[in-house]
Amino acid sequence: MTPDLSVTIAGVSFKNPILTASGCCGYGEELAGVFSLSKLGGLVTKSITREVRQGHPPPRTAETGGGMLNAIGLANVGIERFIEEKIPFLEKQKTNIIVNVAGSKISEYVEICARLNDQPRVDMVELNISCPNVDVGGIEFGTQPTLTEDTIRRVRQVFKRPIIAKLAPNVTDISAIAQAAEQGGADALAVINSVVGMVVDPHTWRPRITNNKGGLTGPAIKPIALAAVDRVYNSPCNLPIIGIGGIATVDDMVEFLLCGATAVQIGTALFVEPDTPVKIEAGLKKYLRGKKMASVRDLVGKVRKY
Amino acid sequence: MTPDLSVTIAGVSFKNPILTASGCCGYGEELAGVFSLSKLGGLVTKSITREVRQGHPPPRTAETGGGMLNAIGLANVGIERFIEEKIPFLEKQKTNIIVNVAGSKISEYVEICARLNDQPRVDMVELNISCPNVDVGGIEFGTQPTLTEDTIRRVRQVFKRPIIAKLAPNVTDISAIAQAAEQGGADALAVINSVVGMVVDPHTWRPRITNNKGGLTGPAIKPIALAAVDRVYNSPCNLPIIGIGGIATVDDMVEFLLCGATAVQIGTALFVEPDTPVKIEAGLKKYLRGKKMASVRDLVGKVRKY
Amino acid sequence: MSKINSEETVVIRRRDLHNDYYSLTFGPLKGISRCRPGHFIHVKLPTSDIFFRRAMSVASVNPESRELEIIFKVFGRGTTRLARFRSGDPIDVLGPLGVGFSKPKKRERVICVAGGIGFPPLLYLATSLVAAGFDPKQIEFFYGGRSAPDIIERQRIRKLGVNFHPVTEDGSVGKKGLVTHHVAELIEARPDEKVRLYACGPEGMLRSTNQLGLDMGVPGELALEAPMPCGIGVCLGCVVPLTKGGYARVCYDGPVFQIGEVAL
Amino acid sequence: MSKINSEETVVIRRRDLHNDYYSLTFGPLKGISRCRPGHFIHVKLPTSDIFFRRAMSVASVNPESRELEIIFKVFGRGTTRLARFRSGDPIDVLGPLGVGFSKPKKRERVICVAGGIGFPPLLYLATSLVAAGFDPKQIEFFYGGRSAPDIIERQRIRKLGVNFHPVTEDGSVGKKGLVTHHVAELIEARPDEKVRLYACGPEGMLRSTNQLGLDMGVPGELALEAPMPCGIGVCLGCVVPLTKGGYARVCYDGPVFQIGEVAL
Ligand SMILES: Cc1cc2nc3c(=O)[nH]c(=O)nc-3n(C[C@H](O)[C@H](O)[C@H](O)COP(=O)(O)OP(=O)(O)OC[C@H]3O[C@@H](n4cnc5c(N)ncnc54)[C@H](O)[C@@H]3O)c2cc1C
Ligand SMILES: Cc1cc2nc3c(=O)[nH]c(=O)nc-3n(C[C@H](O)[C@H](O)[C@H](O)COP(=O)(O)OP(=O)(O)OC[C@H]3O[C@@H](n4cnc5c(N)ncnc54)[C@H](O)[C@@H]3O)c2cc1C
Ligand SMILES: Cc1cc2nc3c(=O)[nH]c(=O)nc-3n(C[C@H](O)[C@H](O)[C@H](O)COP(=O)(O)O)c2cc1C
Ligand SMILES: Cc1cc2nc3c(=O)[nH]c(=O)nc-3n(C[C@H](O)[C@H](O)[C@H](O)COP(=O)(O)O)c2cc1C
Ligand code: FES
Ligand code: FES
Repeated sequence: MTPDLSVTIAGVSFKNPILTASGCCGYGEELAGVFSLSKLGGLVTKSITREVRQGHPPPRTAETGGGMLNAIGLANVGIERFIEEKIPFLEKQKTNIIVNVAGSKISEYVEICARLNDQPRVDMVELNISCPNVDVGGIEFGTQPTLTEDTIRRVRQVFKRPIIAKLAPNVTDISAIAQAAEQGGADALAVINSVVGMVVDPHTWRPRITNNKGGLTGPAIKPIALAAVDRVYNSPCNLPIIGIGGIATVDDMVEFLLCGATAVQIGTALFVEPDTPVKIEAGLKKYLRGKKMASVRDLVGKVRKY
Repeated sequence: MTPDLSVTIAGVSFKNPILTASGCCGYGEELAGVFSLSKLGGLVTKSITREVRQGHPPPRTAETGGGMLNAIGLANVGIERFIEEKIPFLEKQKTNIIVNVAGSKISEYVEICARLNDQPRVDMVELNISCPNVDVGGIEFGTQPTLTEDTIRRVRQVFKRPIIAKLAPNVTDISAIAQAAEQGGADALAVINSVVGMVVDPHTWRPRITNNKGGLTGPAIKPIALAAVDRVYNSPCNLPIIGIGGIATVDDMVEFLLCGATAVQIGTALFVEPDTPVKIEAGLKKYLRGKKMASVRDLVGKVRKY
Repeated sequence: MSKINSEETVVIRRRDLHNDYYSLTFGPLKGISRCRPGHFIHVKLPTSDIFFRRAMSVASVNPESRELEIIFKVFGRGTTRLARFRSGDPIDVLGPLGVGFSKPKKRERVICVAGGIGFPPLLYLATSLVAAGFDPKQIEFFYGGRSAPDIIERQRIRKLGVNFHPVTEDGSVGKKGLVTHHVAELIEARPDEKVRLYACGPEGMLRSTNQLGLDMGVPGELALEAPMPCGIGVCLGCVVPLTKGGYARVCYDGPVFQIGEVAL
Repeated sequence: MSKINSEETVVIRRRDLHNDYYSLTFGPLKGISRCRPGHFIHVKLPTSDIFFRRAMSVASVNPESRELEIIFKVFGRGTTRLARFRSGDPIDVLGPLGVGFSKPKKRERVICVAGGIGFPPLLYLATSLVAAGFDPKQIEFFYGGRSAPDIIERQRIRKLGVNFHPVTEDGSVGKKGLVTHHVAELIEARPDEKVRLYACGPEGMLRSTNQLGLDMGVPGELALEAPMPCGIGVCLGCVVPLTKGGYARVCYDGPVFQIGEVAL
């Protein structure tokens, strides 16, 4: 018997709980040259902003111990060209489409999501709230419960399908942000975005990326992401969780499910093995068969804590 | 010409800026079997608590991608036995002695530091404020500016030599904690302690350590630590910084100095190469000679940001 | 887009080309043997302390045996590990990647400008043009380096029958000076011919070649390098600025760009 | 405390002992060749995706050539990598580590109880006792495993001249059953003799041996295992609970503990 890999998040059904993470799969076109996107539970686009953004000058990435640092600078085509040029391709893919949205003011999130509300094939939006808010002196939306709540509440008014809030790990209490997102009307949480980091070239004395600081991702951050998922899952917040951070194998994925994630997103691993989702899907079936489990859903939250 | 490796932190002079980190060098005896402790700028003891603590049941550690997770549980001999059994050995070592202090109430920090004030060979204390405060519902001292400030202010009253506050990275704004430590009367900062993480065995569904969560350390966290040092160095806080996190080579160390650390501590690297400090000291001399620099102090804060 | 394959194959041959240069041949490959000149592959290094794959231009493909050759110089961590591969070792490669060189027109004189480790894609270009019946005497193969040991595989280039112009800064092999200077001379000496430049090498050389092309009105293509996390166009990490503004991905929009297209 | 050395040396010999068991001999060593039976070394694996060193008991030391042997079974990531070492490869080891076995008294009958991969330190113990003039007939060497292929290096044990007692659960070699059962029988059969137990093996076997020692009033020592981040006593990661309460470090206070000392 083939185990059931399907999951439902905020009423949206996914053929499997394996998604690709924002910024790591473009708008899908390039990855479709590696494997059929129909293999994915869903695809999360690169963050879309109101205007087109060119991003930071290179170098934008650096290798680190067990991971990488990046500061791409939210390079993207902007909402208008996204709708015109990218949606037509995405619409044809047999997978769920989640559009990740970023902004530097609440009004930008609202404006973009209002446009996306008219695109029926956009199954969900994912709000990247790890962005500096220019209205309040560059504080990141996602580090303040009230800013988080306000942002989501305002988007909620214009976007009628489910909203995922993508949380940043660089906070004292991620469960407070999770609860604020729930208060604001989010339907699910993506945990976590990249971790703030820095790398310097000891010979040139230059930071290795032009933005000086960037986001740490990959296997190095997996334990941090897992602890964050566990913390949110055990908080008063009841939203379903999509786990992200350093997932490269089916074993990694299972850890996230056990700690309370309903689905996961694969980011950096795609750079090393672009067909990671396909391998994980096969591995997951094998894992469930080995454990004689009928459904992947039976793994969620089953960690046996000491 | 031999480059000058000496540094001064809060009036205490160090023959070189290479220290061993708390919890990674015991009370010095074992490491003295590997190399002469006189090679070190200083040694930071395992955290000392008021009572003897046995620590958590095993397993206490797990390997992770580019690092490790640990929850030892502050196992230590307690302040009385420390003074009786460990100080006599430490006193004889030709290196600076820094005693790391932990507690679950402010009064415990105060009590321990009062005892240490009578030990003239204890050059400094380092306050491990990454401990849950039982009086205020288990919130970590180091995650709240006011708790941080109060703890240090109270210790300041009884300990007459310099106090280092060791900051945890799991906060929204580490520079706010740094400023609180300065307000409270700290003389220097140690940045950072380990990062909260979790690892689960996907086959047994058990966390890999009995404390469920633990501290992530090693190369994996180096970019996080460096970003924290940079942030504190560029904050209004003017305290000297001791950088910690994933340092294993002289290149790693130089990165921390460039970002504003006056000295560094070596932790996890000691487990893989116990003589890392000796190698780094040799490497540092070579590095400075190669750059024709007279003193290691000329590296501090010299990162050339974009 | 051509389908990208991830293939695990076996190292057939490792040749030490001296001065830290090595050639590695592996196969048999399936889809990846479709690599054309200017395409590159992404090689996985079997040690996770080197996080990313490393991009390597294709230096030759044997279509019968479906073997592919790369040539590299030991430079940092990745290439040090790469040099440790031995015949019989498994090797994991991803490809074909990128946009390759376009074909010259029948009448055009082809000027290859190779510098240092920019040599492999031009070797492949010249080899496959000759194999496809392009007159080797219509190919001028410039190859610049600091000194004699930087000009590798000379016999192999000569055997192609192309006009070979080694150039070294110290004059220890071939002409003395900078390669682009000699390229300019040749173009000036043949004002009536249609020429097309193909260049790959260090940034300075590419910048000169680009300028030379613009100044002399000569069309051509430059194969660029950049650190590449993904190599398949999804991370936006490998960008170069464009003259028209904005950035292009070296891995996906390149690595081959037209002269005048990128802001070097 | 004896000085701990970190030495880079060379693999001399790798022997495949079948059933995933391997022997690796390396040297020449300086200080590390001082390892006594029960000591262990910490081997660095030349790939940073295996973060910690791996602890290996010393299986033999050649004091003239200063070569040291370890024997291991491929189990997980670390030992898989270890099995890839070949003669000529550099290898980085740390030692001598831990507290070794104490010497038996002249008149004592030595009972070695080896189980599975607990065999190497007992091989070294028996070998060095015999070499030091201890009567081999006074050594009873029990070696338990599931089945015949788990009992490796039989000829080598026999050659020592000790009383060799292989025991397998399926009876395919030696006596059938659990090794501790046969140990108890032997002790019962010789009620007037002073005996001393030396055991190393899987947890269940050690627990039985410990119990057996306590029940029969026989002294002895157990060599334990634990995951070891540092191996030198500084991280407190490798602890075992003590019967008197609290914990001891396997790497520094052990790996050899007295029967009755640890709460198994
Ligand atoms: C299209 C293309 C074709 C190439 N063809 C060849 C060829 O045929 N022969 C050849 O010798 N070289 C070729 N290179 C260069 C090659 O990929 C290596 O960058 C170069 O050889 C040095 O690598 P290394 O790993 O030895 O050096 P390293 O020192 O390991 O790497 C150099 C520096 O770049 C950093 N780095 C490496 N990769 C990345 C990345 N993806 N993202 C961020 N930082 C990174 C490292 O961290 C390090 O700081 C090509 C590059 C490209 C882009
Ligand atoms: C004193 C001593 C002597 C030993 N002697 C021998 C011997 O002679 N022959 C022999 O075959 N084996 C010996 N071992 C066991 C050996 O060290 C390995 O643990 C065992 O072989 C399996 O290792 P592996 O790396 O293949 O397995 P892995 O699967 O890589 O490791 C097993 C598991 O333990 C975890 N782990 C490994 N090391 C650590 C650590 N330090 N901290 C936390 N988690 C860790 C891994 O992450 C993994 O989950 C000895 C152990 C000790 C303590
Ligand atoms: C190159 C790169 C670009 C990214 N861009 C975005 C982005 O635009 N929006 C976003 O929300 N997250 C972005 N992320 C974060 C990822 O979606 C993901 O949260 C993070 O990488 C952690 O997962 P991983 O360890 O599997 O990569 C990016 C990550 C990388 C590596
Ligand atoms: C096994 C272990 C035990 C530790 N114990 C303590 C401790 O008792 N007190 C403390 O302040 N920090 C403790 N630390 C944290 C280290 O001092 C250091 O801040 C951290 O490990 C980061 O540095 P590293 O990456 O170089 O190890 C411990 C770290 C490890 C790995
Ligand atoms: S390397 Fe990722 S887009 Fe080019
Ligand atoms: S392994 Fe570190 S104390 Fe034993």
